[in-house]
Amino acid sequence: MIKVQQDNFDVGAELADLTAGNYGIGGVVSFVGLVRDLIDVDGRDAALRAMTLEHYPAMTEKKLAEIEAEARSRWPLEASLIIHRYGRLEPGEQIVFVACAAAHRQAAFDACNFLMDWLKTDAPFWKLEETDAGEGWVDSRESDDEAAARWQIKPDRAAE
Amino acid sequence: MIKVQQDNFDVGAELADLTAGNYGIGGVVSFVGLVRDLIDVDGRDAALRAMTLEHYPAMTEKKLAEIEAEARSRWPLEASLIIHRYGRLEPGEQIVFVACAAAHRQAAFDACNFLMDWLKTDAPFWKLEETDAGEGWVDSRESDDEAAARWQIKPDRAAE
Amino acid sequence: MKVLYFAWLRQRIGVAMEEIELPDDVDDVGDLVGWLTAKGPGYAKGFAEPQVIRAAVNFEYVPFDHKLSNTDEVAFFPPVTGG
Amino acid sequence: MKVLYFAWLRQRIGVAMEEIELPDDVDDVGDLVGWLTAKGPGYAKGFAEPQVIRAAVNFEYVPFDHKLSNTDEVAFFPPVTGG
Repeated sequence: MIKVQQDNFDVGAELADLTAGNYGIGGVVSFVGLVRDLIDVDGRDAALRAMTLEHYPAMTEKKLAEIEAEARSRWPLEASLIIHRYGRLEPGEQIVFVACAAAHRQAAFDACNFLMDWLKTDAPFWKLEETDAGEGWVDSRESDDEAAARWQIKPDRAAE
Repeated sequence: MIKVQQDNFDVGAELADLTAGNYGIGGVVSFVGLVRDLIDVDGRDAALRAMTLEHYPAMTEKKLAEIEAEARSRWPLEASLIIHRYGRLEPGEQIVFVACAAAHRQAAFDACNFLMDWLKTDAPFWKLEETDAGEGWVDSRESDDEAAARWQIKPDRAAE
Repeated sequence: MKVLYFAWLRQRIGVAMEEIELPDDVDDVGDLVGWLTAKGPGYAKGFAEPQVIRAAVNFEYVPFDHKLSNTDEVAFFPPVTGG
Repeated sequence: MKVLYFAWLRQRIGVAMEEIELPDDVDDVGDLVGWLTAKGPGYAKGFAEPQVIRAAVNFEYVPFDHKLSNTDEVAFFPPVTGG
């Protein structure tokens, strides 16, 4: 399931919903991404006031659903969930939630790790950071591209 | 932090406690282990009525703390938590919870995966399964030994 | 066609979305980037380094040699940074 | 010394914990396994395949050649299956 929303989410309630009534689930791996208060600005630590997530609404849900479907084609998942927020978020706030439930734990670990890696490189979101020194857009990180490449075959980028 | 308890736990509350006030945390990976309702008995599926977890109280907390310390020596974690229940549990009930918080996501993923693997092979718990056909102790799985061996160097087993 | 811009590309161009009639000499995404670059100083600044710009047509990432039609929805943006 | 048994080993032996005076001819864990095996039919059944039995002394896993002292807490059990 995919949720793209401005509002916060309740991790405990989401996990309970995800597994409710499915006794074939032996393990659930989840990731919560949070806004940190220190960021790197030109090699120096700067205090983050807030971060604003912009996205491409018509494309976001489509891409997230494709990424989720890819994970479900690769691992035998009993249930999965991606929640991604947009809008203005302050340090400590939740940004993203990914959960994968499977009969056995390693499938859940790998699928969740995969979803986060692909989400970082394929979901159309952009982060604007706000510090005392002003605003700046987050640069994409090579390490994220490398993390995504671990899983090989990225159909969407194949043509680039 | 380590908790060995008979009572259930609230994943949402535990995660909130784990990250409260620490704005250096960028990602939290957690694992919840649940009791499944179907088990393998001599190659056939059998309906599980309940599972009873026995443990070695004086050793359990010590081993879990050692495993947690090992993870924290390997990855730069901001916070970590292991909860393991004992006693009688029915299908759908929560057995174990492991959470790792770090500035960056991959450390949290790897540390959580490592903790589960080592916990499976090093924490002194034994599962007794109860089906319509009777009771039976769960056999240790070679796949768990192999999963734990991925992380190399198991000080406790080095002498075996 | 509908053309959308995101993040700093949107800020430099000063527009989030616009309707454009596909010009006759624009066949693919790369042609459109060239055509837009000549449209004004904000566009020129936004597309100054076209190699860092990503494109999507009808909600799919595409390379710059992707052919365009007048009914497409085209989006331009820097590499994504969500998650 | 205190000796503890867990899981099916406890069930076969019929005892969870017992106090034993370290016998003179028992130097290490392997010796103790041999000594216990001769203690009765439940023990013989429990230790019938000693290679599947794990030992802990003072809450640390140890190999069967680990030396024992009379103040140790020794535990025997099958391979663990928690998590």
